[in-house]
Amino acid sequence: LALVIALILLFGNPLVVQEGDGLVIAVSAIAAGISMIAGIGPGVGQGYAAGKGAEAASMNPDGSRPSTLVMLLGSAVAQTSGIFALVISLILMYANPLVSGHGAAIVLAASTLGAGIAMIAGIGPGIGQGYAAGKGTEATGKRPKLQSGIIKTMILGQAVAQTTGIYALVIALVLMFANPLIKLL
Amino acid sequence: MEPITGRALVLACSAIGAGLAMIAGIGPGIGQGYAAGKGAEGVGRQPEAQGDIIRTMLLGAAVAETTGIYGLIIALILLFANPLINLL
Amino acid sequence: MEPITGRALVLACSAIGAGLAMIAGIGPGIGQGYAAGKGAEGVGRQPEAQGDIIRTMLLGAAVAETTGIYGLIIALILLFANPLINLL
Amino acid sequence: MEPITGRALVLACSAIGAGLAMIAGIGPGIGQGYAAGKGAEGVGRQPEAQGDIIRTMLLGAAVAETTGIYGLIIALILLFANPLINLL
Amino acid sequence: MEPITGRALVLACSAIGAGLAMIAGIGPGIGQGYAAGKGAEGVGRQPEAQGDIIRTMLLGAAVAETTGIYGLIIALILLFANPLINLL
Amino acid sequence: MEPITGRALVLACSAIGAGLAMIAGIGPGIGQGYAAGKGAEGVGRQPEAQGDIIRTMLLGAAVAETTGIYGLIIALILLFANPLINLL
Amino acid sequence: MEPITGRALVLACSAIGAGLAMIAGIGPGIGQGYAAGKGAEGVGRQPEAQGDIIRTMLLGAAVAETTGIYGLIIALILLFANPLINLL
Amino acid sequence: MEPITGRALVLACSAIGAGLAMIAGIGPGIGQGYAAGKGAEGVGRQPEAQGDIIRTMLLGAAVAETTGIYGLIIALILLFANPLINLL
Amino acid sequence: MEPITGRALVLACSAIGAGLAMIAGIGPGIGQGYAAGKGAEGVGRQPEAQGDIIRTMLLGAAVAETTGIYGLIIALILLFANPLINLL
Amino acid sequence: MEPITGRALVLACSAIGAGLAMIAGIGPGIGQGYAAGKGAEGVGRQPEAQGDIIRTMLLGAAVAETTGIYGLIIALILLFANPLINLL
Ligand code: NA
Ligand code: NA
Ligand code: NA
Ligand code: NA
Ligand code: NA
Ligand code: NA
Ligand code: NA
Ligand code: NA
Ligand code: NA
Ligand code: NA
Repeated sequence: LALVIALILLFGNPLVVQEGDGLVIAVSAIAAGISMIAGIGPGVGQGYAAGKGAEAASMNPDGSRPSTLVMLLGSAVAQTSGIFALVISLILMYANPLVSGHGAAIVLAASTLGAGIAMIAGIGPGIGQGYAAGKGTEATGKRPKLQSGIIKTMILGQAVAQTTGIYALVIALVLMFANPLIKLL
Repeated sequence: MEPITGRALVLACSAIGAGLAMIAGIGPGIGQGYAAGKGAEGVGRQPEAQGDIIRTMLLGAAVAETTGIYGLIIALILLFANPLINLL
Repeated sequence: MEPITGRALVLACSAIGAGLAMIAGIGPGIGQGYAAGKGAEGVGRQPEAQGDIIRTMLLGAAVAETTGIYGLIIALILLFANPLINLL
Repeated sequence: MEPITGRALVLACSAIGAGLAMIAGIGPGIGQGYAAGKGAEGVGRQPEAQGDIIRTMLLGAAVAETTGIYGLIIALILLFANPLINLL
Repeated sequence: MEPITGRALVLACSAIGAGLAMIAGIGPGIGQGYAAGKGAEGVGRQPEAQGDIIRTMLLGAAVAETTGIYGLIIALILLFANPLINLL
Repeated sequence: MEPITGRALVLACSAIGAGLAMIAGIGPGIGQGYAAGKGAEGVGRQPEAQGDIIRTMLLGAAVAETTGIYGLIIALILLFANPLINLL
Repeated sequence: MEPITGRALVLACSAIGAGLAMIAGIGPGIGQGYAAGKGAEGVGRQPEAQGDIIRTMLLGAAVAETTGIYGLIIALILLFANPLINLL
Repeated sequence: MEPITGRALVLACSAIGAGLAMIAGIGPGIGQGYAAGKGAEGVGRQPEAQGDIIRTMLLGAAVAETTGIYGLIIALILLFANPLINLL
Repeated sequence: MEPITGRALVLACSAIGAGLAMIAGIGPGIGQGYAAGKGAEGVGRQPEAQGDIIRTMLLGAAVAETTGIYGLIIALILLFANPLINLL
Repeated sequence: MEPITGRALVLACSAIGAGLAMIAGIGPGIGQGYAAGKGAEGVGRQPEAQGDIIRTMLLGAAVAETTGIYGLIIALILLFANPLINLL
């Protein structure tokens, strides 16, 4: 909210020379930062998986190898939101198509900001998929022989949990590369 | 220096609103991931019930998806069928 | 040069308000996902009670959906039946 | 040329306030979903107590709904019975 | 042409403040939902203690409601008995 | 024509500050709800210890309330005994 | 006509800063509530250890309170002993 | 008529920055409260190990406090030893 | 009198963006702390498996660190190798 | 009359950025507190493994601290070695 207030102050401040590109480029910096907040998700989730991995190693040393494999596999899936966020952030900094875009600077800038905000959704899949990774790890540690069935269920569930992260990515990409709002000006 | 028009302001705030609406996606992501974990755990415990477990997990996950879809729909409306600019 | 009108400001902030209202969807997403996980777990353990488990899960999930629907309704009002612009 | 009036500013911020108030809905969504999960689990374990379990779950969920309703009421007041514009 | 007055700014920010105050409602929603789930679980396990369980659940939920009520009161003060505009 | 004064800005931001302070209430709401759930669970398991359980639950909940009260006090100060406007 | 001075801006932002600082109170509220729940559970299980359990719970809760107090202190400094306006 | 100077803007934003830094306190509050709950539980179960349990709980809580202290230090620097205004 | 240039605005927003990017660090902090707790628990259970437990914990924690590092890298780029100012 | 310069804006936003960066501290606070709780629990159960448990807890907590330190470093850079103002 402080950010919204700061932005209102920036947008509304008559002292600010709103040379078109300047505003868009400036907001790109904020949006690049906001996008990274998605990283909370994989951090929590993968940490959960790590804890379950350590637990599995203590419960059943024989199942340690297959369970650690599931931990790494599940954590790799949980990483996707973090990667999406990083990619959007890098695009915002190095190849933001809105920077040279035609149209009102405020629409371009707000679209940039919206793209960054949308990526925050990635927190969810990151945490959820990490939880699944942890539970998969735990189950495999207990019954290593069932590894393939457990992995299949885990990945299926993780795929379902990914969708809202994909929605957010699509909205962010639309805002940057196929912005319908600019055409309405 | 080009001043901000009312139309531009509405479109700009629609872009931000679309981004905000997507934040709803945190919920289904966490919830469905929990279901996935419980599903994997269940399959490890009762492999013979795998079909039932996965079916229940997917049914529950479909229910949990809805508010994420609501957020997506509001974002799509703001971007592609913005009713606000017709009110200007 | 057309400056920002009051009407435009209200509509612009309505777009942001609509986006904010959707954030409520985080809750049902997490909660229903938890229910989905517990449902899958329960079905794995007591396959004979599958009907009861799923019925209770869906009943509880319907209750948990309400605040997500409230958020959706407020967003739809702000976008399609905005009462604020009539007050200008 | 009609500039932004104080009335417009109050109405614009009311739209944002309404959106913010709906965020309260995250809470009941998570909480009631937890209750749904525990209810489903309980029904699976003690099918004979199904009635008591569901009744307790719904009673507790009703209590958990209140703050979501408070948020909805404040949003509806801001949109449909805004007392602030009378103070201008 | 009536510009934005100080009075309008205070009222506008009061609308946002009221919305923010409602966010407190996330807490009781989650907490009471947890209590509901534990209550339902307990009633399933010890149906004979149903009265005690529900009474304790409701007592605890009443305590958990307070901060949600505080938020509601601050929002109502901002909307209906705004002390700030008397200070202008 | 009365423009926005410094006094008005301080009061406007005080309204927002008051709303923000109330968000602290999320914490006690979740925490006390957890205590309520554990209390209900405990009473179901050891009805004979009901007095001790509820007393401990309420003692702990009282401790958990403090930061919610701090937030309320800061909000009330900002609204009813604002020390900042005396510094202008 | 008195425009907004730098002094007013600093005081206005101090009000927002004070509100933000109170948000820290979410933490102790959740944490101490968890301790309350665990304390109530423990007392129900081992009534003979009630003294030890409550003493440990309160000791731990006191430790958990500190960051909430830090937030309160910063808010009080911003409101009652604002060092920033002396730097203007 | 004294307009807003750069110095005032830096000090105003320092007040907001100080408030934001305190939000870090959510973490230790939750974490240490968890430790308090586990400590109380442990003492109830193994009263003979009370010394060891409390010592471990306090050691771990001290480690968990650090980021709350970092936030406090940054806030105090912003308020009492602001290095930014020397750069103007 | 030198007004604010686009360059200054970009650099100012870069400071905010760098701060926001660091918020990602919440995740690894929570996750790795969970792993630390589970590791400590596991080592207490099977001290003879200490090597495996700690190795798995550290391996998983290294994976969990990555998004925190991403955030740090983005912040460092914004501060020390800002590509955006070259676009002006 | 000295207006707001670009330099002042960069420094002002650096204060906000520093505050935001500290929010990362929520994570280690929660995580390390969890580790403290699990450590205390483990020591109560296996006092003979106290050394190993505490060593593992502290090792894991050290790993969990890093992102909090990253946030602190970025904040200190913004306050004491701000590279952005050299780019003006
Ligand atoms: Na999904
Ligand atoms: Na749903
Ligand atoms: Na509901
Ligand atoms: Na309630
Ligand atoms: Na309360
Ligand atoms: Na407290
Ligand atoms: Na503390
Ligand atoms: Na720490
Ligand atoms: Na990671
Ligand atoms: Na770390």
